Amino acid sequence: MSVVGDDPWAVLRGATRARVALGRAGDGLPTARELEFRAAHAVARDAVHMPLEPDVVRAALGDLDVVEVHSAAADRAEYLQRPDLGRRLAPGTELPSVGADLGIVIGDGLSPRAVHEHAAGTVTALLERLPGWSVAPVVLAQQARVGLGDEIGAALGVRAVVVLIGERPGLSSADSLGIYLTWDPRPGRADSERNCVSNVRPPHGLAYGQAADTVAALLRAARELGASGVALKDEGPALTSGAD
Amino acid sequence: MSVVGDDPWAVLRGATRARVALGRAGDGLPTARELEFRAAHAVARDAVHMPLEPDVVRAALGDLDVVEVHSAAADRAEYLQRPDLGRRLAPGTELPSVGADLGIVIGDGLSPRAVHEHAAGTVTALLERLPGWSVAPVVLAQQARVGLGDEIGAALGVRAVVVLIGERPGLSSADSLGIYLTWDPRPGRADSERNCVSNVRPPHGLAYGQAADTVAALLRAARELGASGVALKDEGPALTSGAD
Amino acid sequence: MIRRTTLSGRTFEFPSLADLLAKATPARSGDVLAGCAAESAAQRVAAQLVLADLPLATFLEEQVVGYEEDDVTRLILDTHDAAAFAPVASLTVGEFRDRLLGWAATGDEAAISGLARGLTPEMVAAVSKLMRNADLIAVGRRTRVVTGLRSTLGLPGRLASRLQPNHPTDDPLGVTASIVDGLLQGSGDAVIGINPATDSPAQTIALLELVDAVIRRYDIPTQSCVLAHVTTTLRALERGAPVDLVFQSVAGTQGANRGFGVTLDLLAEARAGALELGRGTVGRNVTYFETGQGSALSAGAHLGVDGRPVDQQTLECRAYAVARHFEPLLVNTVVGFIGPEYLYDGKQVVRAGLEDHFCGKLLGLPMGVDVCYTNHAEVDGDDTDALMLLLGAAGCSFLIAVPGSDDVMLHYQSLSFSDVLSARQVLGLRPAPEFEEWLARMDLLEADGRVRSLAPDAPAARALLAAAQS
Amino acid sequence: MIRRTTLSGRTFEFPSLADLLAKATPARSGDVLAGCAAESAAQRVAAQLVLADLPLATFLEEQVVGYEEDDVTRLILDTHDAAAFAPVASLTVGEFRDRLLGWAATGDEAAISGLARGLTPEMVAAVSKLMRNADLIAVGRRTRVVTGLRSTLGLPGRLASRLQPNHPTDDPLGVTASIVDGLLQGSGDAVIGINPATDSPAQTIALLELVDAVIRRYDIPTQSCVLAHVTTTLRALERGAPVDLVFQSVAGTQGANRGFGVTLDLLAEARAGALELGRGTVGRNVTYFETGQGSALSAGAHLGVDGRPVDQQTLECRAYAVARHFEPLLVNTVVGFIGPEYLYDGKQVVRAGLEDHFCGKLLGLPMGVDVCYTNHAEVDGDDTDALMLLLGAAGCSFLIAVPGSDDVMLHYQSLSFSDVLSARQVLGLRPAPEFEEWLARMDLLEADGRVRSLAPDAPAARALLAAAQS
Ligand code: B12
Ligand code: B12
Repeated sequence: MSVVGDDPWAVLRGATRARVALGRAGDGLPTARELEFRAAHAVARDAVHMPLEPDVVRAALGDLDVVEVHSAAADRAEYLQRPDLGRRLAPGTELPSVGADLGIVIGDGLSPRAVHEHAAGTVTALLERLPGWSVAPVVLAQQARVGLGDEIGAALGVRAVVVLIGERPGLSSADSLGIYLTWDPRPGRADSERNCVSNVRPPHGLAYGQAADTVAALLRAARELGASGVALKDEGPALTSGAD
Repeated sequence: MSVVGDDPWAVLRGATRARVALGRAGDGLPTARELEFRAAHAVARDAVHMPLEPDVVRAALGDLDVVEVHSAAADRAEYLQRPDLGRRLAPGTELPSVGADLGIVIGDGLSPRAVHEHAAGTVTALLERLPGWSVAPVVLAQQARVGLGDEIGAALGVRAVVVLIGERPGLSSADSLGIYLTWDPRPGRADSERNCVSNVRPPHGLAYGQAADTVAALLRAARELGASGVALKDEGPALTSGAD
Repeated sequence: MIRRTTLSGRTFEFPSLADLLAKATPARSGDVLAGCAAESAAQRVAAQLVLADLPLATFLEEQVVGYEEDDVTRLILDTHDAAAFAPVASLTVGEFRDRLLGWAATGDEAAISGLARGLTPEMVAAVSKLMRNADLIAVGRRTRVVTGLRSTLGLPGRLASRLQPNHPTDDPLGVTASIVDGLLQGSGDAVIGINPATDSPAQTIALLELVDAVIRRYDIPTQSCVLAHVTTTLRALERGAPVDLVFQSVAGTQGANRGFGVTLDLLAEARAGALELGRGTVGRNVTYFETGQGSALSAGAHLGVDGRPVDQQTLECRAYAVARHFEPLLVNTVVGFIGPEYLYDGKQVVRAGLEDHFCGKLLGLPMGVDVCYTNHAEVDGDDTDALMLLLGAAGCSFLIAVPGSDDVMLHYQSLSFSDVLSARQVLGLRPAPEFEEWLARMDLLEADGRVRSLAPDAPAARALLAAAQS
Repeated sequence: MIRRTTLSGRTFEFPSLADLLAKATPARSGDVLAGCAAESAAQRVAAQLVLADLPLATFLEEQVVGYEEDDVTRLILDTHDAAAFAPVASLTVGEFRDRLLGWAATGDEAAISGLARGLTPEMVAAVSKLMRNADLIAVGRRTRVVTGLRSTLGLPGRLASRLQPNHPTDDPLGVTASIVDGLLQGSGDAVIGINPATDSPAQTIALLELVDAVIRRYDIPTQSCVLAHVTTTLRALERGAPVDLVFQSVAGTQGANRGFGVTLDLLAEARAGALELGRGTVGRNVTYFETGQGSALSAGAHLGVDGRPVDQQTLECRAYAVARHFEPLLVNTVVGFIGPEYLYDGKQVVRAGLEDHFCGKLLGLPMGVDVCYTNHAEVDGDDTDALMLLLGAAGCSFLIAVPGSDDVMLHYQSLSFSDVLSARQVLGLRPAPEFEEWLARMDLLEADGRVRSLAPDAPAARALLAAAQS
């Protein structure tokens, strides 16, 4: 339900952050809208290249144990060209084999900003919802791809791994966090053997609590099933109640 | 006058090295012709990057005095991006001030191959046609643009400079030599103050003798006029007698 | 079998068919990543020369991905139609290119379009590698593939669009606002297709019902789709949801499809479920597939015979064989979607978009393109403008469009609704016929057929805006 | 005057109008070389934002290249037509873009085309910098400039071509062979234009007579040109040669034109000479100019007010002001001609080609393009295919074509004769009307209007081949 103001287009604009009701110049975008778009593109491109600041994340995580690792991709340029390297740990990386129920990996992915802003809040909300689960030290990974969680999970000896990773930055959404969970993680897992909760990015995307609810429910169901992936569904209700 | 064989298209093919009478596949080029074109493109691109071999040129020049210089462009990549550097001598270059009538510069330009194949022959033919002209040592210049002749000519103290330079390589003409002559050379000369004789490349382009005839005539006329450039015209007859 | 040739004095050898195809492919970052790209321009041309002389029939005898170990290969060979192949059975790949260009020039659409079931993906990939962009366009526009459900797609002189109203939390109001914005700009004739942010069946059903309600309320001759995983759509079907189209991302090897969590059986099952609902009016095509170069490599499932890497464009064509088996209403490549590791810059994206369109159509698919790029690639709006217009000239079936080019959920840039208007205007193209009539009925068209630029209080705008208010 | 704006927290300043224009330009190697390119994407957008808010009239008051020291600036300002400018006089650059797009969408060609004499090159350059490729195309195709001498150029739905039969020694038989090859493929309606290998007046006259004889022998409704330096053409005129068109390369500053050895007076004198011959049948446009981004910088004559570098695209537009003063039949940019130091790769060449076409046309020029590249640039046939088709869609007046794309004298690749056929076919375009009739008369057209692919012993082929035999 929304209120119509002076400008009826405001109905559309108020309902979504998508670029609706831009108007038209002939069959093109009006100059002002076109230039806003270009400005956003410049900013989003920068977001890809902004480095992860581990201290920002550590500070936000409070007194949780944190281990820092690096993927086999040496720098941003290599990371972007060699996704395979982003899925492997740097040679010689050592991780403690702790054998917990759950491992948590925070990876920069394509948007370190998402990690700076949303990783700690999401982890905190998730841990609150998993009483009784033993949890390995949080692994903070640089130049990481989703698949890196498999090697980390196997090294930690955990039954499940949850990877929180910066999704590629969009034009109006440069800070979006994705969560990927994999039961029995080990190198070679296919993406069809994971589940995903995406677009964690309050206030415009998913709230930490909502995301943590879904991930916790999926983890419990995965423990039942002994697997994650396409066979495992988020059987919660639709996210919002609907407008009609 | 040409003889018609079995294939009447041969009339066209025999008359020029241009890619005439290729046939058509629909409105496009037949596959065989299209791939010949791509193969030639690959070869022409290599010709740009082939380095000048000074010894090849020296050997062909026999016992003419040769001085080697380098432009201010350090390597091929810089040369291609910075034509301004190709028009200046590398800092610290020293040249003898000999004060002759004529300076001759051989520069790699965009096709070292043209220089390897045609520079010496052209120089020899030119010198034969200039009895009585005093000539400075030949300057062999790497990573050179046409304008480099101005600084060299001024340093040598010559009344005119002739630059022989590799023209950009074409698809079927990767070895074409251009000749640029400038009366009273000094930095800052405009291209309108030079004359040009191009496409020296026997057997398909100009022969050394033809080119040398024109350059020698232009040099003599420039001496009369006290200038080169647009005011100076090659008033020789048309190159070939014509077919009709 | 080793094949070789000599080019300006150098000998080039190609140890396998897969290697020959890979080396003959225009430059592409994904093939460099896979380690199969040509090492020099000369090697690339040499491979093209060898490929040009290869009989088309070779691809029926020699495989790039093994028959025994890959169900996509089995599908390709087991469903090959020798009668459809007959007109070109004796040609080499190079002669095939010439023949296609000849038919294109004389406008012989029947000759070209009739080949589809006789061609294998590898044949089509091979001939595309010999073609320049203009060739891909000239032949593409003379290849006719018409499909329908509640609108008819692929007719000459038409360019449809998918209205993609994504929202980061699948908020119904937010999604509806984007749908209204798109409809007001004449978008949605191919499909109103939402990528759901979550994987929950309940969410998928809620979205299906939302779009269905909009379509029924305004009586729009189009179809809806929620692009959830096919297993989620199956659950929605079980629960009686209004499913027009079964969607799935597919790839060109069994392994890559496994990575996507799909099998051919699963796709057949879902299609049967949708067909049963009988929701079509003008046709019975009830599937929708997305593909895109690089997905097999991304899943580590890009190796063929003897463990040799297969180039991403050939694998992409194999994905089309999967799609065509299920008689789709829509197929589109998402051409710059993943990132620079597969298609580095605008040049590669433009080339790949034109290849995909040509190859898909020649194989008989109703081919659309998501002309798009991510913010980590070297691509911008000038490149997508170029690809959009070239695809329009190539007779592309539909393009994807999102509000203001900015997908706020998938985080990438696609075309905007107005871009599609601009393509239609510049190239003289029109929307799908049923949808065009609807636009006229809704008073959304000018006398000259252009989509009106409406004031918000125009009756037509008010009518549609009501959907976002209720 | 310093202009500034703030973008995501950073302030950007632009000390001069020239700097603002340069920073607002899409990326280009030549501007990097000149030291005036934007240093970041953010700075570029900031400049575009400032530029969008600048009143168009600013360009009448504030100069990029000084009035006192530059005769091109004087020409621009002294011939500015205030009445033609009136419809847009109150707009900012951004509003001007919107207005143009609006007119383009409604097909109001008169509104757009009527502005030409009221616009200065800097205004046009400025608005082009705010436009995406699709905008340049949408407006370009609605800008009408019709010219004529013995054929009519620039009519809607037409695409002409210059037949460029160059030969490394100007050999008459070689040149004739290329002319015949081009005519047999429907090329030459814009002009049969030879770049002479030598600068000798005798040679120029010989070539003029050669083409004149071919044109008369077959009664071809087209014109010839030998693209010698204008001083050489003047000598040919003096000696009574059959000069249809006076050619000259021109650039955007007095200094660059001096580098080319030309002045405005010289051009006026040559034009008067050609006009006097009265060789036209359908029109009286007797000049032909070539331009291309980078030529001023190459001549070291790219500096404007206070010695600040001016970007190459703005300078290119100023060259159009020179050209239009002489009421040309033909103007073309030679867009990838010089090399990578000015336009680095396919992306830059495509963008520059579309800009040049749009800007030239908006300024009232009969704009064609030499879609081309050199072997030291990062460009290939896929890029030129794209630019060719985009220009066709943009309503380009003519394209340049050489046998098999390979100019054996200028050493670069342009389009081939068959490329132009392919563009016409894909976009439904036709040759100049008088020339089309001639093609029909010569039995060179199929029933559907396509140019026939002839066997050498077809009567039409035999007739034309005779020219290369005699
Ligand atoms: C890129 C992408 C893809 C690419 C992945 C290939 C690649 N190399 O990146 C392609 C096009 C192949 C793809 C396919 C699919 N995707 Co996807 N994808 C994305 C996207 C746009 C960005 C992901 C990202 O930035 N990752 C971060 C980087 C740093 O990680 P990465 O290691 O480089 O990339 C890995 C992940 O992206 C992962 N991945 C991608 N998609 C999916 C989907 C699922 C369910 C899983 C478990 C993993 C996964 O695969 C990549 C390679 O390992 C997201 C949207 C978003 N906002 O995040 C959707 C998204 C993750 N995908 C989604 C879906 C539904 C799919 C499909 C299942 C669609 C379908 N019906 O078939 C398929 C199959 C996925 C699979 N099982 O492999 C949904 C997930 C919804 C959910 N909550 O489950 C998302 C959120 C988009 C959406 N809402 O529709 N996808
Ligand atoms: C590139 C080129 C140009 C470019 C030069 C800018 C640049 N940065 O390169 C542009 C497009 C501006 C140009 C313009 C003209 N050119 Co020019 N150009 C060429 C071309 C295709 C290649 C030259 C080359 O490879 N040089 C080698 C490199 C290594 O040298 P560079 O230092 O990088 O480049 C310099 C020279 O190319 C020189 N230059 C270029 N053209 C001309 C013409 C003359 C007469 C002179 C003296 C110098 C000159 O200018 C460049 C910068 O200093 C040649 C064709 C060929 N086969 O060579 C024709 C060619 C040299 N040009 C020719 C002509 C006629 C002209 C024009 C006079 C045309 C006209 N009617 O206006 C103009 C004006 C020239 C001038 N006075 O400045 C003729 C010369 C005929 C002759 N024997 O005199 C040639 C042979 C082509 C032809 N047959 O038509 N040209």
